[in-house]
Amino acid sequence: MNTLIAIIGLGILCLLFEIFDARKAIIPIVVIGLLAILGLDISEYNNPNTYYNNMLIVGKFSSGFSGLFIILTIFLVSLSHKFYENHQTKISDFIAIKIFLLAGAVAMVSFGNLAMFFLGIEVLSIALYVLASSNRLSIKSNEAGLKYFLMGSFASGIILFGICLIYGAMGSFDVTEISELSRSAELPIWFPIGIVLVFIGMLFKIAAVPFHFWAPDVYEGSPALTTALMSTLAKVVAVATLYKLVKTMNADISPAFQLIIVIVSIASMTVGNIMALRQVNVKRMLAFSGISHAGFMLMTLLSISKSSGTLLYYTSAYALAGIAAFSVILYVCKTKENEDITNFHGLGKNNPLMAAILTASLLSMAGIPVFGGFFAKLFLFNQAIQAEFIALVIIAVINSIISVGYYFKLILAMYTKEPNETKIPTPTVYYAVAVIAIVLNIALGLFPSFVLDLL
Amino acid sequence: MNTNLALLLLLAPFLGFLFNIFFGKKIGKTASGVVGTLTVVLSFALTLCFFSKINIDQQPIQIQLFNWIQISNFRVDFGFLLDQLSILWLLFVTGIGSLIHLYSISYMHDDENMHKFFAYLNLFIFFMITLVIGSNLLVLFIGWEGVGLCSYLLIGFWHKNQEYNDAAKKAFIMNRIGDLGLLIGIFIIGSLFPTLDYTTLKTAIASSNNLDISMISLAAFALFIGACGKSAQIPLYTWLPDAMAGPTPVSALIHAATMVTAGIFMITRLNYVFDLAPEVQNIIAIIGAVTSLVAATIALVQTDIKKVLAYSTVSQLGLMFLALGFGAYEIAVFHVITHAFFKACLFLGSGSVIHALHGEQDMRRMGGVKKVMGITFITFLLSSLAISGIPPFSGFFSKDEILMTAFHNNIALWVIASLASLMTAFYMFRLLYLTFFKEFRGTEHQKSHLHESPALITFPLIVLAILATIGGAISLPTGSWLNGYLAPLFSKEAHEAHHFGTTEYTLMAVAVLGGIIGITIAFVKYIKQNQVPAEDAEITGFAKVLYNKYYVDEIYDAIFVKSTNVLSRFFRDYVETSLSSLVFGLGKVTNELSYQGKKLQTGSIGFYLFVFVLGLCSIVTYLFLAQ
Amino acid sequence: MTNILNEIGIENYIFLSVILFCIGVFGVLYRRNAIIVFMSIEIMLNAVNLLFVAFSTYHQDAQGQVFVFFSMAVAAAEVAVGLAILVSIFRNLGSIDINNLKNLKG
Amino acid sequence: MNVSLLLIILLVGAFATYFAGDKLASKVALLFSLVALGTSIALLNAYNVGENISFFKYWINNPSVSYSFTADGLSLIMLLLTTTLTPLIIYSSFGNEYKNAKSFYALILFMTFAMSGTFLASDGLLYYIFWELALIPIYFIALIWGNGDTEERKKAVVKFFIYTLAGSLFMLIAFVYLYQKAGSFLIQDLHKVELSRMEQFWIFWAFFLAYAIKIPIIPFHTWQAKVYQKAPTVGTMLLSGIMLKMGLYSVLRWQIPITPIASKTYLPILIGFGIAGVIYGSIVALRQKDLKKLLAYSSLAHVGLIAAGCYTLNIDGLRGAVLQMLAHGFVVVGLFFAAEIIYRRFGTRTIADMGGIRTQAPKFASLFMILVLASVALPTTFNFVGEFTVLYSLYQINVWFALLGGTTIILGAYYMLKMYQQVMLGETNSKVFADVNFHETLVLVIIIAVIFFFGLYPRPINELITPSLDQILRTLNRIQ
Amino acid sequence: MIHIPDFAHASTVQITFCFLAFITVITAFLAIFSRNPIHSALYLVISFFSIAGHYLLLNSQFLAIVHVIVYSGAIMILFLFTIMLMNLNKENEVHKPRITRLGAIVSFCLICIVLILVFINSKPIAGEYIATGEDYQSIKVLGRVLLNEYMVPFEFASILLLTAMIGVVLLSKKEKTEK
Repeated sequence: MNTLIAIIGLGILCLLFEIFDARKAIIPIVVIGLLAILGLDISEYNNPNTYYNNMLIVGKFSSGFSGLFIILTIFLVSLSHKFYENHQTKISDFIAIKIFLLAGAVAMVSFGNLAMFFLGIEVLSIALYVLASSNRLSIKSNEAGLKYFLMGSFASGIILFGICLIYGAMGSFDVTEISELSRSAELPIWFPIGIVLVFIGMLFKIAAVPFHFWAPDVYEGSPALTTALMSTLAKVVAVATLYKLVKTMNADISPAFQLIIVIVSIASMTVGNIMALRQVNVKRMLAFSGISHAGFMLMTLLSISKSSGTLLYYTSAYALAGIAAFSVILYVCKTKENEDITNFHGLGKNNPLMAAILTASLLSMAGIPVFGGFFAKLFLFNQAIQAEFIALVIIAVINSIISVGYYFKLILAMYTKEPNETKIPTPTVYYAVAVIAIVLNIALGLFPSFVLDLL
Repeated sequence: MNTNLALLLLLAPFLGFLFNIFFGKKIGKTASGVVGTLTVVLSFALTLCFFSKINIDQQPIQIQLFNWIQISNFRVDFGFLLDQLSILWLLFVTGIGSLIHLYSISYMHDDENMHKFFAYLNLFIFFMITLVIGSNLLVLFIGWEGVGLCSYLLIGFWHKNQEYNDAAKKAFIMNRIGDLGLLIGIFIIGSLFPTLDYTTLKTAIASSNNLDISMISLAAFALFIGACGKSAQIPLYTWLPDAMAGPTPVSALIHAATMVTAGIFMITRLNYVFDLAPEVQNIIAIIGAVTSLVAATIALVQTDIKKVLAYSTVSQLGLMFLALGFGAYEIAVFHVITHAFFKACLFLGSGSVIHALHGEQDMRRMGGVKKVMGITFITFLLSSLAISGIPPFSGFFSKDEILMTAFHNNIALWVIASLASLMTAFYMFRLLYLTFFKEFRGTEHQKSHLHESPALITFPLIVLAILATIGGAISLPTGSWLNGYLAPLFSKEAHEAHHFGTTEYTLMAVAVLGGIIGITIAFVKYIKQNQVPAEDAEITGFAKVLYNKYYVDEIYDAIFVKSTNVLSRFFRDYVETSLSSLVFGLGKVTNELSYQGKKLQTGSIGFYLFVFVLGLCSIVTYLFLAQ
Repeated sequence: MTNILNEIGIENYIFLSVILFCIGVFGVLYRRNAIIVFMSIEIMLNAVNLLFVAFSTYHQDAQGQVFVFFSMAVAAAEVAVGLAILVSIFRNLGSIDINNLKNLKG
Repeated sequence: MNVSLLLIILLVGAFATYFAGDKLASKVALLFSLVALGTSIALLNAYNVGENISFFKYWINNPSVSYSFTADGLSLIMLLLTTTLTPLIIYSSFGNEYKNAKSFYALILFMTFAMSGTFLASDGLLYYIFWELALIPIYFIALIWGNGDTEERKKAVVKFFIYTLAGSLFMLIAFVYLYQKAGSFLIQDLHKVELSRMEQFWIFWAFFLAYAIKIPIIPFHTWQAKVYQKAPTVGTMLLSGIMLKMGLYSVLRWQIPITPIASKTYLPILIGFGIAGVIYGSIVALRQKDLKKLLAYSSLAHVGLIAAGCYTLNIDGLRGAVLQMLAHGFVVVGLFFAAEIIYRRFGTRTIADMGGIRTQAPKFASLFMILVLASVALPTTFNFVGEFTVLYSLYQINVWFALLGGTTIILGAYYMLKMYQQVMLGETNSKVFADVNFHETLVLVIIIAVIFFFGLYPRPINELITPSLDQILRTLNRIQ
Repeated sequence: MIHIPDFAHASTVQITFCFLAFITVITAFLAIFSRNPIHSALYLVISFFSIAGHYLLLNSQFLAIVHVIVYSGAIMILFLFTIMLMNLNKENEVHKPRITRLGAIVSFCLICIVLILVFINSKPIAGEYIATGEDYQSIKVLGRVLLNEYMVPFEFASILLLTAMIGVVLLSKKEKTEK
């Protein structure tokens, strides 16, 4: 609760800075503030509590994920400085929106009432719509914003309909109450339908097949930093929320529902990976890669009672790798019109460190050992096999193999092609964020227990 | 003491090899030749020492060095067994070896790589000694492969000529086919009586009462295949004539006197195994007889002096196998020894002629060298008489015993062997007449340079000719020293000297008569009628088939080499690529899927939402309507 | 005081709401004018709001109606943002036909 | 003193090499590899006097994974192979100039680190991690410093990476499945797991896929020739000399003991695969135009025989396989180095462009000849000891296996001698071929010395590995 | 089961419901089908009014008022302004290609049928609807619930609006060009 309040306070503070014309100080202050909030969040980790008539449930799950979100936001905010160099007048708006987005995210993982859930997801979505179309003069950005907005609102409608049906069945929005009631035998069919509709709406948010079509287009069109945010923070938030929703409201998942999850998971992995193979735009490629990762993350729903640690681990590994990758992409494509793979030619020669970081993050996403991504997949497979979904694991493995194909396409471009142009200087902040993110990722790999046992 | 001596005996040539490899070039040609020769002479001297020892106490000397290969149920040691057989073999290996080394000092003097030649020869002697004195089959195998290697190196000694290299390769590979058989034999023996050691094996066989005869027969057959490879028997004989590409001393040493007899040595060594497998023995006898006849017929029309001798070697080896097949090991050994003498002498003699003619090997370009090369001619004549089985030369005794044994066992084989003997006499004297008699048919240049070879060459010739003449004395029909000497080796009482009756004398007469007939025909044809073999193109009819060695090489080439190559090309061009494209194909298919899939991503919001709705409907339908 | 649903039946509200919702979906799919698409989304949200109120009556519970306020707030916010995006597109393209927005694909 | 020290040395070495800069990199790498060699010898000593050299530390709680390194005779001998070959390989590269040398040598040391880890790890997951880690450096080595057309090289190397990764991921599934059964990744616990026939079969084939691709066993070998051809020689040496052995070692260490029933059931099929590899590899090698590709196929043939030996499941087969692994490791490194020596002078790997070298470089010719002979397993060479033992073990299964496997004796001689003839013999080459220099001679002489020493006296190795192999067989036969 | 209102014996409430429902659905359809955006907007306003009628029917007067104010008063005006701003009050919209329209109709039918079937398949609510008689939808009660229990979401909704506001400003504000 305190975390949420502090985040909102920070957001408003940020807006105030604009008024007092202290733009230069915004980013440092926000980063420091977020670090402080991270500390606050950690302090809440061991004090599970509920606030305001069960509106917010703060516990290990919520503070664990909130911590991850805050860390990701710190990275994203740090990157903002350079990215919005030419939009100095708007920087406070950008930062404030991001912080409110974080607030929405935190609300989503700590909701105790569907109202909080719905408002959280809307804050997140609206912030994203804005950010996606924030490059106002670019037609692509506009298109991305509109596509995301239209489809996102559509999905919101579905979610809302689902919530309504749940309310119709239960007469309450409180998840604990719903969870208790859901154990009683006599339930109107509205409840499962409601759950399914909310589920589908969330599948849209995490971009799972067949609700994934928006992701590549939006990722490609949005400004790169927004893409970074979407593919890391937003995706992670959506998955965590979906997990929490399914976990808190529907203790035992029926076999039919499991089958749906399995099919969606398989479809996401396969479609995501196969489609990524022939992409030229790196952001678009990472969008498809994100779709496939969504499929992987959905696997946690199959052993829902004990996979929260795994999910946190997977999302952390994925998001950190994503941050590292995107900081390199931001660096490389700063002066370019697009993010095509040709821009990466010869990066291994021009800037070996950045190339190495991008390689490492791609390897992590591909699930090569020592990087966090490998352990994430391992734990995931472990639990899926424990829940006796071996076929799913085999398909997941085949998909991992396919994914190597396109991750390596990028690596190959960096190391085997001749550079197109001379070296461009790297802003320190990109270096710093990329290095810290990838170091954290490797640290995750070396000490998996640290995160895994949090939840 | 024995150990050290035996080690010295073994290692002396090896040290010679090392010395010549590392310092041979520096110390000069003659010096390296002398070093090489001396080391072998040293071995010979030590062999004599052991020979005298074993003659006194009759006890085989066993030496264990160290554990070599460990197998689950037995282990193989480096060890030596110096018994009658091995010492006998050592005697003529090192003896003839010394002579040929001596010969080579002069013969190879013009070659820039003479030190290497001696190094290889020394290495050969080393491996041959290893082969002979090894105490078990695996040490024998070291020598067995080692001599094959040296044979390879020496055949391809003039490595700039790819044809010679081909011959060398062919020899090595054909030998290896045999080696595989030998290995299989070793495996069978090793697993049946968990040992490879000769002595242990012998006691194991003797003490065992329920032997798996079929497996033993298989082992014997496999070992025989090995012997076929090394001793150039059908079907693995074709390498030997080609091996004549090497320098002549090599042909004399390796491809006539020593290495090719390794098969006979091995079979004799394991006589107790072969005695248990009579069917295999029959096969050996038949193969031996057929080989001797086939090789003899080919030799009839060859024009290359060394090729004739090579086929003659194959033919003689066939006779030895014939004897082995009848279990007459000591007779085979006897023929090995006499053959070593006269064939080495013949080769060296031919080498002397070739040397005089600056490398000319075609008999059609020779003739009449008798006049200038007296010593060579006489030694050659004596050896030819020996090989033709004319009494009292050594060949008469050994060959006669073989024929006699054959007659007693199988008339048909006797007929074949006799025919082969007759032909032997013919082609040897054809060779003699064409080379030494009549007028010289070579170029003027060659004629002007004709000369008798130097003493270093003629001395070994003389020694060998003497041995070829009197060598029969070691096993006279009336009282055989050799049989007595070798008796401890054989389990059953060695074939007693045949009771000499009318049959025996008749047979002897027939054999001698055959020899004389052969010589006479040759005389009529090449002296009286003064024929000279036709040029290659003019050879027709059956002679052409013979001249082309029954086209065996071509057949082998077509069946094995060509097909392997075709297969290889097929594998390389089709199987490899298709396997590869199978793997790539998976990638291609996925890529194609990706390409097609991209079309789905139309960019149209309507379509995206349409799929969204479809997805929603199907999930809801599945969950709530289909249940 | 009786529950008004006794006369109408909650099912009828559900059906009405579903039909209205589906009309909204249909509108989103059918039209290419972005403004009308927005309106369709509003129809969808209103369908849900209607159902909320019906359920609120069904349960005799105020929470459903409270939720409608939130939903309205969300709708308002969405419309504001959506229209802002739309205006920005209109400035760039001079049209709000969503069929023209196919630059991003493949 | 325990085995983790060695791993630390290698890892530190990799970093030190990177930071030493391009000029010093090769020397620093050599230094560290020699230190590693020294350490492994010291470890061997410690092991022989009965000291406990294993290392154990908990790592991840759930799933339970630990840093567990144990070294028995088998691991130690593989470790020695790795640490002996690495300095040789590094030293052999002294004649070449590599751009960005610091990364190159650092990657070599890192790869050695990963491979050593694979040989030492006794926790399934840890083993898997090292197994995969070894793949990354070789990928970059082959990709960046390789030769030939970039596009083709890329294709080959990526195929190799994806292919091997694909195989090993199935192994990962098997491990995870086993973990569910055993509750631990530790090898001793995995050995105790009672698996049904069906489970064993699945796990067996999952392992097999990983190993068959890595070793490689036909028909999973398609990556091999191209990668060997395209990789820089150092990479080829690492791949063929050590990395292949990872697969074979793993068969012995992991696959067979964990799935005894399946191993026994599939024994003939697997030996058949191995022997098919022998014959197929030999025949394909006959008509190769590229020297490195030819050697690659010869390697395929040899490794097929070793694999067949591993799958005989008798002590001779296992022992022979290990001996042959070591022997092949040395010989193949020597042969590839010989190819590199020719390449340095002629700038070609095409056999047709060679020939007539022997007259110009007698020393090289002799050394190369000895390597060729060792490769065809002439008695007294190390290879013979291994090959004989393996063939004998095959004979114990079936005489036909021995016969067909034995064709390697014939075919091996055929293609190797043919290669030697075409490369070295014939009319003197018009191009100048300088004889081997000191560095090159030293590398080859060391290899040859090892080959002959253990060819004549393999006993120390035998004594070292036999207890471990016996242990493996005991585990294998725990269920009759 | 769906029960068709028996118009012969229908109560006023039922008739009102049917009438309002009819208006709502028809105007919604018209809003979508009419080619002129202004007409659409106006139809939609009618539709919203009829929904407000439903609210009144359900006796939630406050909500009905708020609904009218927010939707008809604010949102639809916003729409109309935008339409005017963009000068879109022309019937110039080209129809989507036939296949798209077909797709739209298919998916409409599909989702309609599926959802309705699902609800039809469900077992009907048995028995009387509860009527506690308590006040649950007066302004007083709503205010209490909103500001006590739902205080946090209420506050959070302000964040939502704030975000939207900043966002809209961000999107429409002209940048001061530096220097």
